[in-house]
Amino acid sequence: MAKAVTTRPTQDTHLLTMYRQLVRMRVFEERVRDVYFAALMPGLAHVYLGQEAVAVGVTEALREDDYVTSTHRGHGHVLAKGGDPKLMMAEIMGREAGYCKGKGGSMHIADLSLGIIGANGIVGAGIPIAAGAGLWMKMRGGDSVVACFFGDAASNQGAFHEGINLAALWDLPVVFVCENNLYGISVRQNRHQKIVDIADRAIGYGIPGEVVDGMDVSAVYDAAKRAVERARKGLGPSLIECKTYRWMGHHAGDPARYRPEGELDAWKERCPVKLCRSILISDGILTEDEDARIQAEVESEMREAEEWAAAQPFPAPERALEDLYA
Amino acid sequence: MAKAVTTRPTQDTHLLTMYRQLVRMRVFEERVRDVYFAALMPGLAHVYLGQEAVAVGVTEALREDDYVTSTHRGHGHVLAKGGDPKLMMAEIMGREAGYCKGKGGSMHIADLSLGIIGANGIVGAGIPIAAGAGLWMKMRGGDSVVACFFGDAASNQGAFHEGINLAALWDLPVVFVCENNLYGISVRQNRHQKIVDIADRAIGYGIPGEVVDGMDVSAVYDAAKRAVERARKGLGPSLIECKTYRWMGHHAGDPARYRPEGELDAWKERCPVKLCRSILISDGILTEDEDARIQAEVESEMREAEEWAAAQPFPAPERALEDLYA
Amino acid sequence: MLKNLTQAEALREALVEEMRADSRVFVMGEDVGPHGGIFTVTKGMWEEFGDERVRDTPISEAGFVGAALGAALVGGRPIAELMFGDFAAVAMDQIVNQIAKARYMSGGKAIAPLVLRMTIGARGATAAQHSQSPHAWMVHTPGLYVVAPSNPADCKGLLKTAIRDDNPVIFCEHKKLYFEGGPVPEGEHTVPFGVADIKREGRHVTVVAISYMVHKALAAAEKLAEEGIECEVIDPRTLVPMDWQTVYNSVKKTGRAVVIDEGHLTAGVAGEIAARIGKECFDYLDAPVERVCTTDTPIPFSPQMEEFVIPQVEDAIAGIRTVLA
Amino acid sequence: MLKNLTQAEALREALVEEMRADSRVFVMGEDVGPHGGIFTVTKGMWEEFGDERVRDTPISEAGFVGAALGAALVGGRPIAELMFGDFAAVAMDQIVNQIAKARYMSGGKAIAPLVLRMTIGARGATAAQHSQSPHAWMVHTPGLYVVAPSNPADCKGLLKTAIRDDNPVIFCEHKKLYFEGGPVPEGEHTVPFGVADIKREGRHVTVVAISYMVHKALAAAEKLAEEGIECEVIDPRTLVPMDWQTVYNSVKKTGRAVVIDEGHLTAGVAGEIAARIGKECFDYLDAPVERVCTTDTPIPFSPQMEEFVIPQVEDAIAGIRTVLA
Ligand SMILES: Cc1ncc(C[n+]2csc(CCOP(=O)(O)OP(=O)(O)O)c2C)c(N)n1
Ligand SMILES: Cc1ncc(C[n+]2csc(CCOP(=O)(O)OP(=O)(O)O)c2C)c(N)n1
Ligand SMILES: [Mg+2]
Ligand SMILES: [Mg+2]
Repeated sequence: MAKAVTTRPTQDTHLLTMYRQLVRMRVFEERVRDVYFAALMPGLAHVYLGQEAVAVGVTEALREDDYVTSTHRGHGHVLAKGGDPKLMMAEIMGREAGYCKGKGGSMHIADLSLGIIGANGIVGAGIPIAAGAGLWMKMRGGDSVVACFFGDAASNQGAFHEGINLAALWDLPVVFVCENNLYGISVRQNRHQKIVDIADRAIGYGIPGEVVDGMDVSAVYDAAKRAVERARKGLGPSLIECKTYRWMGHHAGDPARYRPEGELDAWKERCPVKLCRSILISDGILTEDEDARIQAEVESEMREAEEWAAAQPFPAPERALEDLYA
Repeated sequence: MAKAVTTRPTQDTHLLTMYRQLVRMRVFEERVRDVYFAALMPGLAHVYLGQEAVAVGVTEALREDDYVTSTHRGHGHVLAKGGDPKLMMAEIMGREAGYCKGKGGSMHIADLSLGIIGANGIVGAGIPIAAGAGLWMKMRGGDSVVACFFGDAASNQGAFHEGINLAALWDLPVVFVCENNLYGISVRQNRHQKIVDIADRAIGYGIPGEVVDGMDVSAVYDAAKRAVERARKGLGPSLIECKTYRWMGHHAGDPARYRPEGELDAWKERCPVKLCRSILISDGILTEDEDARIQAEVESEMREAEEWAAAQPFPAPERALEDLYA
Repeated sequence: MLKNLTQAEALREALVEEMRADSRVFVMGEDVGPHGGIFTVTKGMWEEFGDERVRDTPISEAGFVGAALGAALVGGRPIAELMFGDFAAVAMDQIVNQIAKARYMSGGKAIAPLVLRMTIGARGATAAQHSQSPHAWMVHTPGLYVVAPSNPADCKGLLKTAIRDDNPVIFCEHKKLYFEGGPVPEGEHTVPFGVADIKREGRHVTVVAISYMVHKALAAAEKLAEEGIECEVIDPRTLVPMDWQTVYNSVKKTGRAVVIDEGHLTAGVAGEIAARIGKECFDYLDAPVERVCTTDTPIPFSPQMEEFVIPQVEDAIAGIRTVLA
Repeated sequence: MLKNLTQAEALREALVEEMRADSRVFVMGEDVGPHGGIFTVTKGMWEEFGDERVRDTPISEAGFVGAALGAALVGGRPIAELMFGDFAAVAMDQIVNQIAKARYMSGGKAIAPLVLRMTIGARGATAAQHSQSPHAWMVHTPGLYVVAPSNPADCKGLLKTAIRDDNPVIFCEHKKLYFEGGPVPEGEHTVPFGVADIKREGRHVTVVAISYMVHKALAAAEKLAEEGIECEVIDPRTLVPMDWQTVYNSVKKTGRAVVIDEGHLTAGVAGEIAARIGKECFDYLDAPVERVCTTDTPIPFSPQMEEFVIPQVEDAIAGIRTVLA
């Protein structure tokens, strides 16, 4: 399990900004979970609950003109990079007004205008894509970077190896972020690889690798910031492994009986939202009242998003024939 | 370039055995090269000249009931594992009497009865196959091991990553042997990966990795022996990187203009056959006369093989329709 | 003795019986172990056979499919599972360049007795990367057998045949059928490759349907029977080898043919069937062969669109009416 | 102005002209840099454009094909080269699950303007893993354009169109044609997608031939012309989009059709063409559509066997005679 050390934020207001994002992600995903159980969405919901500090901390180190690639568990990344919860929820509910006009769904949200290259249903496949986006960032000039999210189990895909090797070889501005939540569906990390720290794989590509407490948004932010700066300077990619955990099963409908008793509770002790809140409060940056206000604002933002989405029409079936070729 | 240290053999007669194998490989491949230039073979000849110490040293550490997987540059591995030069040459020449009845050719020689799982035309593809063979060795019991050969450039394939991860995770009896000859076709190692020692990649799988002088057959043998013993004991795989070089271009017809001047000559200074011979002679194990006899015997063995092969008929065209399904 | 089993149970029965009978047989794949597979096919098997023979793999499709080949080449009889057939693309080199060719390239000396189970079909709005039916890629690759059963009994019987066969077999299981029941013979029950099953006899039109589409065809036939239209519904069961004779005989009798397949229309298996019927039954055909296939678009997420692109009973009926017009 | 160029030179001309005109265009692949590509297509380009835009890649097909997609999604216009089309299998997930679907899954918001050049065909006894013509896999995958030219002028014109197109294009280059010459327009010369070329007019039989097979068809036509048999040889040039109308019009005129393709027979592109002709020209066909394709076996090494499995001029002639019988 990740170390219990919690680092201090670089800036107090910064932490507050990140806290709000954590809360937004938490509330959004709780809604998605509820929407799933209420059978108001088609397909599966790979919710991000528990891992919020990773998406928030990394994205906080990015600029608007930076990019992210995401995964099947992508809502957090999309939200963090500026995704509109209305359009996200509409997509997740399969509506015409959604990000992908209902063609993509939960696993395929993309918005290039926000730098969201796309979620991906194929484990690991986003990694070479991120390298390629980084390649173009480098070739076109400027100093944009790409953050590439993927899971612990994805690190066993050939795509991981090839994508990182390319980025390393060509000094591409990519930050590879492994969200090690200990499981690929039911398979615990010790049953899918012999190593403990995926960051060690960085050695095989000649790039820096770092393990960070993925429940501590400031720690994630600090590591991401270093890696992003390195990338911006043209010094090449880094691999950051965030030790984290998912509150739910692989998707909302998975009871996750494969996890040892107590494991979830132990990790919940270190809930990234709670951790962040307690620092803010103990440091006097946030009062209980202000916190309540943030919660209320976020709740209403997300409720509105859901209500708006639920009121949108489904696409006409024959729209399925559109959008294939440009 | 590899270090110039030359270790001593564990046993003198052993070294003599290996020397004979080195010479056989050298002579066989010179013949293949000549056969290619004489247009007596179809297709391309990825000759093994210069790398002989790797196949010989590794295979010497194997038993008859062990297995090897090979590559497009596979003649050395096949010969070392007991391949019959007649049947090899016949296959290379596309004859009915060849190992694969003329269906496989130079890149696809296999003989399961000798433990030769097969050469492979897809770079890296043999690595998961070797892991799988190792898996079955482990599951069926006994203590056979699998040696898996591949090149420096193959180490950038996803198959490398996935195959070694499986073998590491499951403690499979596989010895991964990377023949780092510095090039994948025209692309020098520093242009295909950021690292210098491919053995470093072992860290990412939690297995031992070792760099060895691939021109020194005893060094290769010693490293292979350690790895093979480890595998036999059920302790899992190892990665051995042999620093070596190929005398010719990617195939016999490639003039290899992409290599810096002098590089080939420098490596030829450390010719594995010459190196081995000079030790044997300076240690008094081999006399010049005995050496001449070995040379003559091998020359005639390989000349016979070629003559025999050249006298074999080509397969009837319609035999192409056979051997697809069992 | 027949008993009622779902497709998942029938497959499990075949796996368990073959694993009990032959210690060389083992299964490997993602979450097939304690978890029992996301479609429950291997449920309970880990408890009986243990970690080694019911083997969870990392997410490394090319790796473990290649490993299955390696094990098969040296004496094992592995059964690898691809959770979604879409992931066949990730392991494609091992499937088409290695597994399919291992025997041929060796001049017939190697055998690769392995089964690659993969799910096909759209179910439950899993969108473009989890809904495909890519069996045509495999059918287009010489050296593979390709099986696509439509009911639990055939699942059991064909899987047993596949496991015992010395050739590599791609075993396509439709996701919508896993929890559908049907009568299955207990104990020894094998179905030979290359023998189609006439699921319904009829004299007006031949309907060749693959996998789950057999059910659409039968529903369409039922409906049309009310109007006196008699459809002969043929389930090839194995796509390689294909029982062409049964198809031709039927078309020679009916003079009309419709092919229903969940693969995309263009350059798929339905095209092959239509082309061969067009050639072999040329003098018998009273109408062009009609194909009812998934549109040439990826599978969209939203359910109404998904339904639109995948052949439905009404599409089958429309296709049949077209050839009868 | 026409000049005589080989296919390799014509392709290079297209690449160079487009790279000069658009700084977003770049090429990447194995040994494309200083080495100039093993079929010489990019020879001299590294000297002009440098390391960045003529980029040697590691042997990581899935990696660099995926990287091409990533670059395309954010504004680049990459051209990736697969040294052998057989290696498409190694990169298959990126091709079929990512590249082909990126636009559709995003609801039309993303574009993936990239070209994936790959060699097809058997040449020089390179055996089962270096001789395949796997274009059918791509044609069966909605979202890709698939191009298969047969002469240097079309190579240049189609490659320019491909580079400028906002869709992903699979560009199939036949290995046997790289060093064959032909007249090529200098400077600006584009060939539109979806427009077949009637390479030879005739009224007795329509021969649809793909890529190198166009030459076999023309040789057969030449031969048969001596007997007064007039073949109409159609080169579709692009398989997706396919110019069906030109094919149908021809078959409606001749009443007979042969399809020649170096892909394997079963479930390939020839089957699609035969099936569509069978449907759309049903009332016009005087004989079943005949297919002349590579046998359903891997490509064997030994040259006589290789020749046996691949369609030759005599096979084309035999096929044409069959439909005329
Ligand atoms: C290539 C591929 N293989 C398998 C799957 C099925 N699958 C979806 S998510 C998942 C687990 C991924 O684990 P990890 O990468 O650790 O991410 P996490 O789900 O834990 O966020 C699996 C096996 C897939 N979508 N793609
Ligand atoms: C998947 C794949 N990509 C590319 C090739 C073409 N190719 C054949 S050998 C080779 C170079 C391999 O280099 P390395 O692995 O270092 O082995 P070496 O040739 O040096 O022995 C290449 C690119 C191939 N056969 N397979
Ligand atoms: Mg995980
Ligand atoms: Mg090399």
